[in-house]
Amino acid sequence: MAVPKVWIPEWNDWCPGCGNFGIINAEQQALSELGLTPEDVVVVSGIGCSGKTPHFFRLPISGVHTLHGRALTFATGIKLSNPELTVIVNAGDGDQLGIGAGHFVNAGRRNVDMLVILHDNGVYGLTKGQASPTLRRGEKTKSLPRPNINDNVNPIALAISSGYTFVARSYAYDVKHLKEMIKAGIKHKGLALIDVLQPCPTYNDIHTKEYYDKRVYKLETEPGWDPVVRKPEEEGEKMAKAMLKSLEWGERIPIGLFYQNELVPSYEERIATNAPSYKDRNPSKVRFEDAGRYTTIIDDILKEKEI
Amino acid sequence: MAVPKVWIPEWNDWCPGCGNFGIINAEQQALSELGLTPEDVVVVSGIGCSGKTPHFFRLPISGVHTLHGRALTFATGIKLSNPELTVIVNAGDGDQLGIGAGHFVNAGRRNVDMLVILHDNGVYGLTKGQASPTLRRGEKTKSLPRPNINDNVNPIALAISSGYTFVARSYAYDVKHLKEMIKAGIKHKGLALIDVLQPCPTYNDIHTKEYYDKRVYKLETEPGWDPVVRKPEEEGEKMAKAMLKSLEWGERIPIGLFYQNELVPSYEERIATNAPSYKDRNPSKVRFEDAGRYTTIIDDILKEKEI
Amino acid sequence: MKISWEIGGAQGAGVDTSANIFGAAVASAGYYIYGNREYYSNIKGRHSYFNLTISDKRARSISSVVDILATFDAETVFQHFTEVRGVIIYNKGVKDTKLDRVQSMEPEIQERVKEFLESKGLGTTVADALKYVESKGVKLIELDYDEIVKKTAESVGVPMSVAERAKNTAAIAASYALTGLKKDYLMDALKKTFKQETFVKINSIAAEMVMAGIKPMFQLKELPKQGRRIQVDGNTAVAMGKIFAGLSFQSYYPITPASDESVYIEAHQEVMAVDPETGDKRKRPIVVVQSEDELAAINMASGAALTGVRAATATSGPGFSLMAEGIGWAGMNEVPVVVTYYIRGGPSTGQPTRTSQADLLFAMHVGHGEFPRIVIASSDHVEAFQDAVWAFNLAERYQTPVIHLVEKAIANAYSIFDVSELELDRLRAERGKLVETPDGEFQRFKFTEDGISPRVVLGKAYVFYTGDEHNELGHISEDSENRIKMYEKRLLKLRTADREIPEEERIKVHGDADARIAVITWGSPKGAVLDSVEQLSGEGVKAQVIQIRMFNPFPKNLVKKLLSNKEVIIDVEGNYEGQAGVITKLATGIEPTNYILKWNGRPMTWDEVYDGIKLALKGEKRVVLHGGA
Amino acid sequence: MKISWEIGGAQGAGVDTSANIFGAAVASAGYYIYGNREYYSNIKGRHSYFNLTISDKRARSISSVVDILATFDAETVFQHFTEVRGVIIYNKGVKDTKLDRVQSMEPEIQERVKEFLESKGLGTTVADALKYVESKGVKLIELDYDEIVKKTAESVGVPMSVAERAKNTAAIAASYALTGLKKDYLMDALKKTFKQETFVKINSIAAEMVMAGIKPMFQLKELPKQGRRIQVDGNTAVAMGKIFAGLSFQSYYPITPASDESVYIEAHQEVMAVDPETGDKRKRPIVVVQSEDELAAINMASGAALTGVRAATATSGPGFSLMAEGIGWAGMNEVPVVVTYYIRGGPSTGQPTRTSQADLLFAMHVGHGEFPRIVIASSDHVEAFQDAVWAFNLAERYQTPVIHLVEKAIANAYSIFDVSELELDRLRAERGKLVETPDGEFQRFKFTEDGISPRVVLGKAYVFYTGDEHNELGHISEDSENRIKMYEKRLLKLRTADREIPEEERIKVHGDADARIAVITWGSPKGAVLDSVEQLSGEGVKAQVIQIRMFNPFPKNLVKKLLSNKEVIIDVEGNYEGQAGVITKLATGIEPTNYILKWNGRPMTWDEVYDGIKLALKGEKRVVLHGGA
Ligand SMILES: Cc1ncc(C[n+]2csc(CCOP(=O)(O)OP(=O)(O)O)c2C)c(N)n1
Ligand SMILES: Cc1ncc(C[n+]2csc(CCOP(=O)(O)OP(=O)(O)O)c2C)c(N)n1
Ligand code: SF4
Ligand code: SF4
Ligand SMILES: [Mg+2]
Ligand SMILES: [Mg+2]
Repeated sequence: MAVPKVWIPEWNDWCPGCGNFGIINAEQQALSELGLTPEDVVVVSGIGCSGKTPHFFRLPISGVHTLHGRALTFATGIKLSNPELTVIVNAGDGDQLGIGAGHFVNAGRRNVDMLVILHDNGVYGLTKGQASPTLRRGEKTKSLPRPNINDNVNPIALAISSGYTFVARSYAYDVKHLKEMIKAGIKHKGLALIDVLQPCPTYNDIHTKEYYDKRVYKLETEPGWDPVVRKPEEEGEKMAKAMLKSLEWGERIPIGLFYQNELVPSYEERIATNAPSYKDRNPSKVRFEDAGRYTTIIDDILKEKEI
Repeated sequence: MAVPKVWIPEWNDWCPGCGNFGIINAEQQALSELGLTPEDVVVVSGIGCSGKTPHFFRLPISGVHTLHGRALTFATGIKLSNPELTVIVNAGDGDQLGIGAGHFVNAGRRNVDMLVILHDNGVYGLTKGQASPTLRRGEKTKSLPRPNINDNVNPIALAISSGYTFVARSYAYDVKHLKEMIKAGIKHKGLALIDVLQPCPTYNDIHTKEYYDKRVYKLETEPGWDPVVRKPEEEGEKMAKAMLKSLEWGERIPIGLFYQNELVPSYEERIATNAPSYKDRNPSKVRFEDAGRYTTIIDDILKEKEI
Repeated sequence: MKISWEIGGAQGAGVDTSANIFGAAVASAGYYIYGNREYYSNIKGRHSYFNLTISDKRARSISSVVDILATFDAETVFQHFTEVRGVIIYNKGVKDTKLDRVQSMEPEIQERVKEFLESKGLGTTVADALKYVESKGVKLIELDYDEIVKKTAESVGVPMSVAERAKNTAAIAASYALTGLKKDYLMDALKKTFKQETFVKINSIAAEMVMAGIKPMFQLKELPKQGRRIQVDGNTAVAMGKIFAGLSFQSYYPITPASDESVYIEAHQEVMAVDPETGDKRKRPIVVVQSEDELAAINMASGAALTGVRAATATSGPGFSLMAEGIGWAGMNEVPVVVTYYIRGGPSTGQPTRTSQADLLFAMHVGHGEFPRIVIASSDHVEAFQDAVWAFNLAERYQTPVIHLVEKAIANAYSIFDVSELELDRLRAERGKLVETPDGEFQRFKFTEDGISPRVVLGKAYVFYTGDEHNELGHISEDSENRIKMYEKRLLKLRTADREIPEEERIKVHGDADARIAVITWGSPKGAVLDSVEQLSGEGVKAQVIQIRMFNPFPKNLVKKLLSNKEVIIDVEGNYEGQAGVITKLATGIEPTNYILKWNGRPMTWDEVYDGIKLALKGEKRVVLHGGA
Repeated sequence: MKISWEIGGAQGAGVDTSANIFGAAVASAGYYIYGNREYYSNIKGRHSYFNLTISDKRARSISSVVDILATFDAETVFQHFTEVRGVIIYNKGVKDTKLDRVQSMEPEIQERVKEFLESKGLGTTVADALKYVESKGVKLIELDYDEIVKKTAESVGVPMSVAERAKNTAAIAASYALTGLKKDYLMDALKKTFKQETFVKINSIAAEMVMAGIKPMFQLKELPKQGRRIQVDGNTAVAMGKIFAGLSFQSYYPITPASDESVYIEAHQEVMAVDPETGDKRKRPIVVVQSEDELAAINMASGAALTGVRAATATSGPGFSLMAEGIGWAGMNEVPVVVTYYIRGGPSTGQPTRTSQADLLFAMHVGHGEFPRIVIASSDHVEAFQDAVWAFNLAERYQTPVIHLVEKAIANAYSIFDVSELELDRLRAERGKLVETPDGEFQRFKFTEDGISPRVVLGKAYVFYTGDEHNELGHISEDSENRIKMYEKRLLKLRTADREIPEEERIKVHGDADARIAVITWGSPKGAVLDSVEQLSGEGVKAQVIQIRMFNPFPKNLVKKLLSNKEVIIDVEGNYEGQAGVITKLATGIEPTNYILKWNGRPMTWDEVYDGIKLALKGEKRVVLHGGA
């Protein structure tokens, strides 16, 4: 693909100090280090501060800024029609776990080979700081008239119980860790989730940089932590361990890989079982017409209905 | 309330042998045994074979047959506006875990005092037997042209990770067990889920009565099984245990109570914290007008904006 | 020559299979058929029936009057006896069944039948209903279903439960015997359907047994067939059209009466095609995703369309309502995506298995904000196929969502027609301003004279999409001047389409150009309208029929021209508001003078339209049709 | 007497607070104000501004021409300098800032400003822009914000960072000094806003410092105030109306510009009310639920409404699209539920923080199938309050969803008006056919002459609801005759409403009845239209203004009568298609002769409407307005 003559990134209008800067930086570094040619990358996003991510890329990628809660569904359509693309979803916690929770759960059932980055800031940033589904009950961030009366959703446990095959957590201000997680998530075959703790200095005055800096620790430093399923029998036990671990939240907050299972076939592989031609024919590259004439041979199908 | 002069139940048009008969019978017995006056009961349902449940009641209750996937949302509005009502939701697995998964998850965050009965038949009954979200990958029920390519969702694990405070499973053909579970679910303070294994003899030729009869066993018979959270510290561990247990599926399928936690305040209690008048004033019984005149004293509010 | 045949019984008792066997037999003898299927939103036990028109010419509607009624049960007799003018075939065993014992019948209907019978001074058993029709000259054929099953079972040597379905065959065989056609066709049809030897045997024996005792009522002759004929329902016709036109991605969430289309495609997930590069025949895949809901379905399809594949979804009212936001995104991002919208009875869950034309205005306005929504509507199975192809071309050419309306009355009805009618050779792919090899920076939303920008697919250039208002590059822009231009650009495409698409293609005109009467219609009523107008023409009443195929952009000049010299303009459609009439009025300033409307969920029959037109001509402004059980 | 004041700066830099302080000061002096807020869909950094009209009479629109422009930054100068005819207050520190260094400015806008300045032979710094306006007679007031902050900090003895906001106060103080009003009002306003002593001190000192050096440009006198006045924006007006009218349940999902209404209600979750039984004052609760999405929001509200409470939800375009299915269920089940629909720029995400009137037709047709959707639209803050009350009455009386349209231009604008305008004493609750003590079997959907059935709430009788077509008891019915009647019954309610609601209440007519010119409008443009017509009237051009308040059922007879003697009919609205014009044409057969339309996301100013009407009278068929940065 010809590189645009002028590639001027858009002006980034996130608030100064926003955790999103850490995320986009890590994401760009990860892509560069993986040596992915940007034309093969599509960043799909939802609506919210996080939803603007693709517009703010400094690498020349393609971006699809979709609807609130629906990023996963667009991404699925894109990936399945052109499996050669690297598809990354960037979306907020309101986006994915509130309005988009139904897609979040059901995407797990398919295990399409994509990476989902959850911008977990505890608030609805772009609509001025209402509680998001990851804010805990009783917490009162800046814009709330009263402490939050909803319980939070645990993205790690939810992803695991929904069938995600790579489930990790990282932290926006640990760009190096996040970058490595993103690389691992992209390389993972199947649906990967990274729950990124993302301070929102404007509205979330509880889960700040200071708050996380002193709590976050790396799972990899935990002796004996091995979240990778290597045999089918290990699945249940590793899932349960990951879930139990995901309940740890307080003085210590674990980041890193909670669960990975590449034994589960990806959706693309499952399609190919039913339609073997899918293996070597990328739908987006099949030519269904030749100088205007349709190439489909409809005869077999007509024959079934012949009377 | 005056009992209708003529109470003629609708003709029940479920297929002969349908597991739904077991569910409606258990539900009616539970209501009778609890001595609930039917006028206080509202059965809210989704769309599907299961959605017809309220219409087929032989007890005089009220029924709200809502939209596909949305039963929980209507039920929430009803319960919060008139907390004196006993609200029961009957809806299918497609309804609650497919199109309604977002509400299913987010209802857990609120813990409204209601009982949710999941008609878990593995298929989309009323639309002629497509795979529902509880059908496992590789299973090919009668209407499927090919084996199911989606993984299943685990309703028990999903409910627990979403915050349900009473999570149980029962079996449509064990009416007695189911009835007891329903009674316990109604008595539970907070949001209760019963995942009911419901054979669909018409479309699900895998999970039949024969299939379940020989696999189902009762958790209560398991030595040491104690799913009730009695102290806050127990929460994480009991959750994790329940989740691990919920992964058991095969030669043995557990039914019974997986998890219960009444330490979590109900949504009604949380509202009352913010608006203490909610405790003793049922919104549906407050009179906002008196012979046409509004009773609201708007002065304080106007004063805030006075210039 | 037309014969109207009807068969009914409980859902799940084999009505469809029976109708198919009978239809196949008659069709093999060279006849055309149009068949409509009615059923409850229920899996087993409620009343369902099939209504066929058999004709030596292409059939396109059903009739209110039935020549042969084949019944499986008491309910079918009660629901349909008043429609019959020829023969009723019934089971001896139900003669004494009382109306109030038929629990599957809804109380309202029971009540009405009861009143009717009582008003005739009759009791309320099946026998009473039969007595009534007999007095009107209808012939009765009594069969003893149990006896037939028993005898069949004995003669094949199987338990009675295995021979159960011989009942159905008995009803078909009796019907078939009445046609006068030679029995081979029926026997062949039974063979094809039952494949397994024992079953073929059971059913053939039952058929022979019954036919032996029945004298033909009609003298149908075998007709010569030229070329290939197919029998398809609307769901299949659309699916075939999509597959032919290169569909590579279909997402759907199950819903009646749309999902059968997707299930069909699922069963044909690979199709043979010529590879233009090599000239070889190779299989190509079609990705079909059963999504978690309709929000996902439309958005997955849009996502797929961005990669350049032909992508579509199919749904019905409740699902379409959920797609409103997604269709808006596609409009804003100029995505060529096709939504096949099967209209069923609304509002809300409504009557899920019944037909309707009440969603037209909603389809025209779906989604907040202003953007071009192209709306087309098919009126028969041939059009359903062709319009599925057309929809993709329009979507790609104008880079906007296309809504293809197909009613339940087409989806679940079928017709037999010659393959040549599809005009496969005439159908061409139009991909609009698709750029294969973009060069440098790509302005996906470039301002152009016709509002249509060059399009590139994901993976071939760096492109941006956003539901926010955007600049030519696809980045968010709140600038007020860009807003004015970009907004106008999108809507300009509709004007371009209006200029480019010949108005002659957007309507079909039938009948007499000089007539002083015009009939406006669209969708499924067309067949009934044409048949009624043909009948009226024979009686000296001439009318011109204007069938609207595209509602947006509306062919206003041509319709205006056609209507301007008419004295009577009758709008015939399946809704309450006269929605096509509303659109016509708005576009042309000319309002229908009369309306023939129907919203009871049953398709229009040609004879009720015929009666309706006569009433309209007598001055009735608004004729409401009630036909159909 | 009218003064137009504008203030601008980066989002998050205190523009709103500053505008409020200034407004409060001027209002305390007895002036009326109308203020409009513009901002990007962004939290910090993008350009936002407030535009106020100060008047001795009730103000109802803003102007394109600005008397005083107070700027915080370079961007505000670049974005607004061409609008100013009086004074520009600016920061010395930005004089040398070059246009291309203002990164927060969108490239399209930069480009345009650059072209403009270059076309005048100027450079592209702030100083160049100022030079241009100076040449046009505009006065410049230069303030050294940094110096002011420094001095203030020193004099109060705080670090400079604490005194940062003194900049803002400087801009306000300079503006205020120009009005000629006595300084006490400003000082009071500063006190009220900053509460904490140090901050009051900082800001008062900065204000004094700046005011000392500025001579008044206007000679505003203190005006006598009678009765109580309030200042409310549209979100608050609707919230207050709902609370007054007995709202007990509000569900919402955050969305601009709707959520502020719900947040306000959340902050007032208990209100004082008289208990009719005891006569005591007691608090009553309002349940507010922030739901997981808009599907949940509408359905929770419908559920709540079934228990008899007054229930509502509020949303904007994307959320409303998601409510389509739920609104249909409410229509089918005759649920009195209110949806406040804040219209913002569409389609899709569109321009989330900009105004629009493009969703009218969608609101009229939302949801598949035919059912009565009552649609009303407010044109100012007083109506927003009253219509919130009206909406509940209509919903309960006709037992159907009511859609209340309020545009962003009303939601985020505010006005100051006398409390007496609300006519609180006149407002009455109508609960329609609500049965308090039902007796025996209850037919919730009983057929009646007017289509309206007696209604009972859940918990008081055994009642059934279903989205399926149903019989009078609320049980599913597929009977074709019941279908015809029940369907008609629901739509009959719309005809009943049309008969019962005086057409005079469904429109407001302003201006000259004998005029040959009519102006049709609705919603937020009304103020600008009235102001422009008033101006024209002074110039001898008379026009009658027809403001539509209810679109469904449409007051067709009255509108037709009013329009029938007009020669020129100008449709003024904020969309591309002229949607109210479309509805008017359809209902009355009369089509506007001219259109003044705007879809750039900015509210109409009175002077651009004035110019537009003049152009229309000169024969321009379609005037497109461009005003607003
Ligand atoms: C259907 C719909 N409802 C509501 C909105 C309004 N909205 C815009 S952003 C947003 C929330 C953003 O929160 P989150 O997803 O957490 O993203 P963040 O801004 O925190 O990154 C909402 C509710 C919308 N755009 N669409
Ligand atoms: C929005 C919407 N989409 C689709 C449908 C069609 N539909 C009716 S029932 C049903 C599935 C029912 O499956 P499930 O929820 O499992 O209930 P069951 O019939 O198995 O009890 C569907 C998809 C609908 N009514 N509404
Ligand atoms: S509001 Fe919060 S999440 Fe949004 S840009 Fe600002 S800091 Fe980041
Ligand atoms: S289809 Fe299955 S779930 Fe539905 S009624 Fe029949 S047996 Fe029951
Ligand atoms: Mg967030
Ligand atoms: Mg099911």
